Amino acid sequence: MDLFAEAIAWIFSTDTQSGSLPLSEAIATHLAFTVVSVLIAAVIAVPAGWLVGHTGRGREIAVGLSGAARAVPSFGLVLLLVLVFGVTHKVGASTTAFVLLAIPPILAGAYSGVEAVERRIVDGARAVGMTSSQVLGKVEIPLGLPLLIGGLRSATLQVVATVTLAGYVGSWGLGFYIVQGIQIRDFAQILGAALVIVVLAVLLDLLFALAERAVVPRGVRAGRDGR
Amino acid sequence: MIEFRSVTKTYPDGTDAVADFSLVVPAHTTTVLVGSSGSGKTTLLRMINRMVEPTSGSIEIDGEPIAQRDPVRLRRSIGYVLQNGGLLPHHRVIDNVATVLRLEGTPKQEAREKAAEVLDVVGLDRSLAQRYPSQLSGGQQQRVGVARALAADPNILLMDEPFGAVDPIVRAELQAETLRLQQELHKTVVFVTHDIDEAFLLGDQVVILSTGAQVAQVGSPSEIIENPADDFVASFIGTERGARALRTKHTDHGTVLVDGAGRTQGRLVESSS
Amino acid sequence: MIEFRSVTKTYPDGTDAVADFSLVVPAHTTTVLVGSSGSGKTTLLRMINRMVEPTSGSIEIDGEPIAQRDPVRLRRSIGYVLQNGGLLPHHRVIDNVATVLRLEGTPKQEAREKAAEVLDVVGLDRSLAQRYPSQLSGGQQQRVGVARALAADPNILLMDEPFGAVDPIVRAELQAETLRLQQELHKTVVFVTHDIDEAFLLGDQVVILSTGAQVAQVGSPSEIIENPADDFVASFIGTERGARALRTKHTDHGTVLVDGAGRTQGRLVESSS
Amino acid sequence: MTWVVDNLDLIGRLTVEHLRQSALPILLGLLLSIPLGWLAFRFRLTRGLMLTVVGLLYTIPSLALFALLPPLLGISFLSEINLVIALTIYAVAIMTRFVADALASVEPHVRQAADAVGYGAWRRFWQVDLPLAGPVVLAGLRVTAVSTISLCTVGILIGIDNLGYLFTNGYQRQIVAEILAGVVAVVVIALVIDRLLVVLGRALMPWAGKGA
Amino acid sequence: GGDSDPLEQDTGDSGEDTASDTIVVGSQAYYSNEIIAEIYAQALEADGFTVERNFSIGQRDAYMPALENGEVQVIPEYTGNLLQYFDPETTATSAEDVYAELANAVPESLAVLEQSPATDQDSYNVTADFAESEGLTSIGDLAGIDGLTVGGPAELEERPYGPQGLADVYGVDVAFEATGDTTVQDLVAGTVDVANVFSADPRIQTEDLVTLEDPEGLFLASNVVPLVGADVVEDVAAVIDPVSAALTPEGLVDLNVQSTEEQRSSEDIAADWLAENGLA
Ligand SMILES: Nc1ncnc2c1ncn2[C@@H]1O[C@H](COP(=O)(O)OP(=O)(O)OP(=O)(O)O)[C@@H](O)[C@H]1O
Ligand SMILES: Nc1ncnc2c1ncn2[C@@H]1O[C@H](COP(=O)(O)OP(=O)(O)OP(=O)(O)O)[C@@H](O)[C@H]1O
Ligand SMILES: [Mg+2]
Ligand SMILES: [Mg+2]
Repeated sequence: MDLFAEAIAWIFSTDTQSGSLPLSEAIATHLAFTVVSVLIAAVIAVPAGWLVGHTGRGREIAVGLSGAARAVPSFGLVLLLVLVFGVTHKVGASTTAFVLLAIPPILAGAYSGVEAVERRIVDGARAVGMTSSQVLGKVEIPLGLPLLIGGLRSATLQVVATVTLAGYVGSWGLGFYIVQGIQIRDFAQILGAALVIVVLAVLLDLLFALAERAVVPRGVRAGRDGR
Repeated sequence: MIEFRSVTKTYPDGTDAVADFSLVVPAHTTTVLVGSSGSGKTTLLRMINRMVEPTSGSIEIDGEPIAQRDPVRLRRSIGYVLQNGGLLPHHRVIDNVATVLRLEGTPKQEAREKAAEVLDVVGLDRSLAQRYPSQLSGGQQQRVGVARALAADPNILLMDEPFGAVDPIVRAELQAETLRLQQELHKTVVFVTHDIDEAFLLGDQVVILSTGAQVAQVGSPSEIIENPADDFVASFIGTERGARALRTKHTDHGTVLVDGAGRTQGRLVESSS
Repeated sequence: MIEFRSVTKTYPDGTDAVADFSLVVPAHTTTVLVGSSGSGKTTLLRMINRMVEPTSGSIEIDGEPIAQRDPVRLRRSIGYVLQNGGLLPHHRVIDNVATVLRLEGTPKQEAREKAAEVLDVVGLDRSLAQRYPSQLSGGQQQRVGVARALAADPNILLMDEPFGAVDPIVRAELQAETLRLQQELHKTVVFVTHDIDEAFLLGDQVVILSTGAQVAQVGSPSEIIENPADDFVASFIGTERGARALRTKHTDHGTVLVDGAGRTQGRLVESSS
Repeated sequence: MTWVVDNLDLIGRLTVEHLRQSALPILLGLLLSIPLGWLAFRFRLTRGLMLTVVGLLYTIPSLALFALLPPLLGISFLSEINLVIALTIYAVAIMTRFVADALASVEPHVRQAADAVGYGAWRRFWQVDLPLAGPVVLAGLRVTAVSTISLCTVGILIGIDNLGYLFTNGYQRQIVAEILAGVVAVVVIALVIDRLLVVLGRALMPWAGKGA
Repeated sequence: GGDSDPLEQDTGDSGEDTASDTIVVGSQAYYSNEIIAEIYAQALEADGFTVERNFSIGQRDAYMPALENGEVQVIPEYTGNLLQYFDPETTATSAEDVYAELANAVPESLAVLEQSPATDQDSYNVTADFAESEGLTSIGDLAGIDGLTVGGPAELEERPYGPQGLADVYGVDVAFEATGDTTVQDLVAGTVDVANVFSADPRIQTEDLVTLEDPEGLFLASNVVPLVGADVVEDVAAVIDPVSAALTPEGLVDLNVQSTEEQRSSEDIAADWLAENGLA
């Protein structure tokens, strides 16, 4: 428990606020990596997932790719991409790796959200004369939102923990303190930085939990509460 | 009038759901398709609004082949009531009913007013208009389904086992309601069920189907009961057994009708000879 | 003989499912509990094998209160057929049927031999024994459910809407099979349904329930049809309307019976006065 | 590619190490998550608690966890036990949720049927609930296996040799082929193990159709 | 292990119940160090020892506890950095002084063998262009240049010769940027102006870098030196001392070139080197 006290002390010490990477800047860069990666991944994966869910086509490919992507070690990918992109593009390389990490859960959230809409509801919508895009836009997307947000949520949580690895290639994110801490055996610093990351993750999780509730369509929730 | 001409449907997986089916559905009457599970009833129904495309053959509405019509516009012009309602869970009752009107471009306010009137027609209290479907009972949901189908005042109404999921008492109520509505509205109704009693109750014309949508018999309920075409029909409607082959029996409370096993099946209310 | 004595059941959420229910279920006969959805039929049935514990009152089997018996052993001594079969999907048909025997400690081989015999009794081909439940049709699954309930040769058989999920033709088959079995085996059967026709077909004693498991009428089918206790029963069994209030009509093909709307409902096969 | 050809024995040796290091956490994760998952499934109170803790565990960055275990547990920094414990923690974090969901996925009417024919509680859990939860547990085990194998590479940063060695070593020596070989090897063994689990699942659960 | 007998700790055998001729050779997580460790290992094997390799352990702070408790028995080290680890306040700078002080500074359970002529010490480097345009030859010349960034591994920030040392010893103010293992590339790409590079890094030549002179002795001389458990000195000295003697500064750079440029494995490099030097 001493270590915890030291870690808390580390978080609030003035040295931590100055130094080559002040804590506030580390938090900011850590969050920036997370948010940007998840956003880019969402721009790619959400429309693709909706399309897969709506048409049912390419599902095998999407599932297969997601499975393979999950197996890719992010640590190796970051290093590989830094070498391939060149050292002047470390940020780009790391971001790319995190985007790849974030795509599978978002893709899965998007297509499973659409797929999870009951067939008879989609059928009803088609039967009353909605066009294919109206079915997607007015029925499948709104009813699939909770699962999509769930996908974004797990993507974000994975990325926020994994951005730590960016600290191995440069001075940014809270991972820098951990990498440095490991080399100089400063466990208080390692634990302190880890705690900050956990707090960030919990806050983001909370945000998504609220969002997930907010996007459950009213009628659907009314039914759930009624039970 | 709807006419099926030698319609065949083979699903991509090779299932022959409908084989060479021909039928004339007269306008302004109720035609009931009845048959056991998998006999192709739903497939036939969905071919009328092009939710399913026939493999061969053609379907005409008032002499015009529907293959030439835009499927989306065709569907908006035909009312369709699904088993379990198939309502949009995230739209309020009033907006569910107004769906087709809105799709057709009717302004929101006007569509809602129209929808509210239709709620009256199907006997739903307007106070339910602001609820979501999940806040209604099964029977109420079915009525909303009917209201939605009627809202744009289509000539044709397709109903696919609309009362299959509700309990018997509500079901009887909805059946009575359907009869009343049809007396008022005179739509061309195609109704699918696997309950022969429901078929005889609601149908002006009853079509008994066996596997592959083979027509076993077509006729009015009386024609079919009085003269079943073959053993299949006879056994399907049950004339040979149980509740449809009755003898009279006199009791203190009047004459009752009993089946072969001596079990009472009904009362003889009056002899018209 | 099973006896309910002032049994009440209030679920933890406050639902009064059963209020002060008393009934004697005679041995070696079939008693059918019939009522609409939510009337408490399943609750009554499950209290017999202690799947549900009464809030007050007591249930006795052959004069012995079941509250004193070990629930697990009690259940093994009572056959229970569930809607949808309730088979264990990860056990083969033969092992599903052998379940209770195995639980009772019968050696595997012996239990399987016994189970195979029971498959014969319910009319299932032994070639199906090695399949998993998901590889059977709905009707076959129901038979397996019945076979499982019969395997340990219990005196009491509880059946909860066992044929609710199968289509009407298979249903008729299963009903006939059930009648045949009962003639052979003479179990004490408690059968739950919401289909009044099924109740009249299978029941020696029929119990019509309204909400809260209030007994509206108890009696043999003939007694109930001939003399409905009140309007609720009359409307429930339909004597006042449709298929149960019939007139005769003479046609070329013999005398038929028609309802109030003039629709033919059956044929008069012979007049016994 | 010549690098790969020249170093096949190194890659082979590291692959074996890698598999050895991941196997134990995957197995331990499965075993530990069954009681924990059951607790999460069974009681509302433990459910909230369990899922929160498990969720929190998962947010701890792997690098930090690897580095913090030695001082917290008093184990030598070089010991492989660190890696095994850390990976087990993540495996439990993933699996517990799956086991809880898996138990919840067992249809209530089957459960009730088992009660009705006279299964006792203990017996029902082992002979009905758990086997029927199998397909979902397997799905979780697959996710766990793949992510454990992938995460294992970070162990190199605390001095534990496995395929992750190719990442740091290749990075220092600027050999793209070396890192790529490491990434590909990890993906390949993860996918192979994944397939093996599927095959194993089919053999153990012949009743679960392809759709299930 | 629950065994806490301090005497047994001292014998260095507590980690594993190994036969006396099994030696655990460790290395830093640095390819060059790993090659030297591999050379030690193969030389020991040639002499009949059973060798267990525990390579790429990480930085000094990571493996020192393992050496002290006997889990690792031999590791290639660098005199200057090692001395600074044990005695951060040291003022020794020359190779001889450093080695002499080091012998006293190591804990009792450890010992250093003979140091090698090969050196691999931290140094500050700039690009040739930058050196020319700013007229740089020595670290002190950096003083007064605004907005300098020094790049190096994350831990450089906390080292005595890091940004703080630069300011204290030479009055050079720099910002710090952690460049991990890509410090040279970052220097060449211009992300940083000054790079902390090991003097035996072949890229100093290949990338045309200028190593800034260190007249004030910010960096200690750092020769390759085997750090071994005190209990195995007798056993291994006879094998490793000739290796240390044969390893020259140019030879070390050459080994590194073989690893990075020719992409050869450390086993092959070590085997060839031992053969060439007639040591195996
Ligand atoms: N989309 C489809 N793809 C393949 N086969 C189908 C499809 N839809 C229906 N079928 C098959 O076509 C046959 C007829 O199906 P249909 O749904 O029309 O029967 P139904 O009479 O409506 O049955 P039910 O009473 O069960 O609703 C069945 O064998 C069914 O399995
Ligand atoms: N576990 C439970 N907790 C709370 N209420 C329950 C529970 N089980 C049943 N009920 C309620 O008790 C009442 C009687 O239920 P029961 O299942 O016995 O009816 P039923 O006659 O079998 O209906 P159905 O025909 O729909 O099966 C209903 O209002 C039902 O909602
Ligand atoms: Mg159908
Ligand atoms: Mg029930």
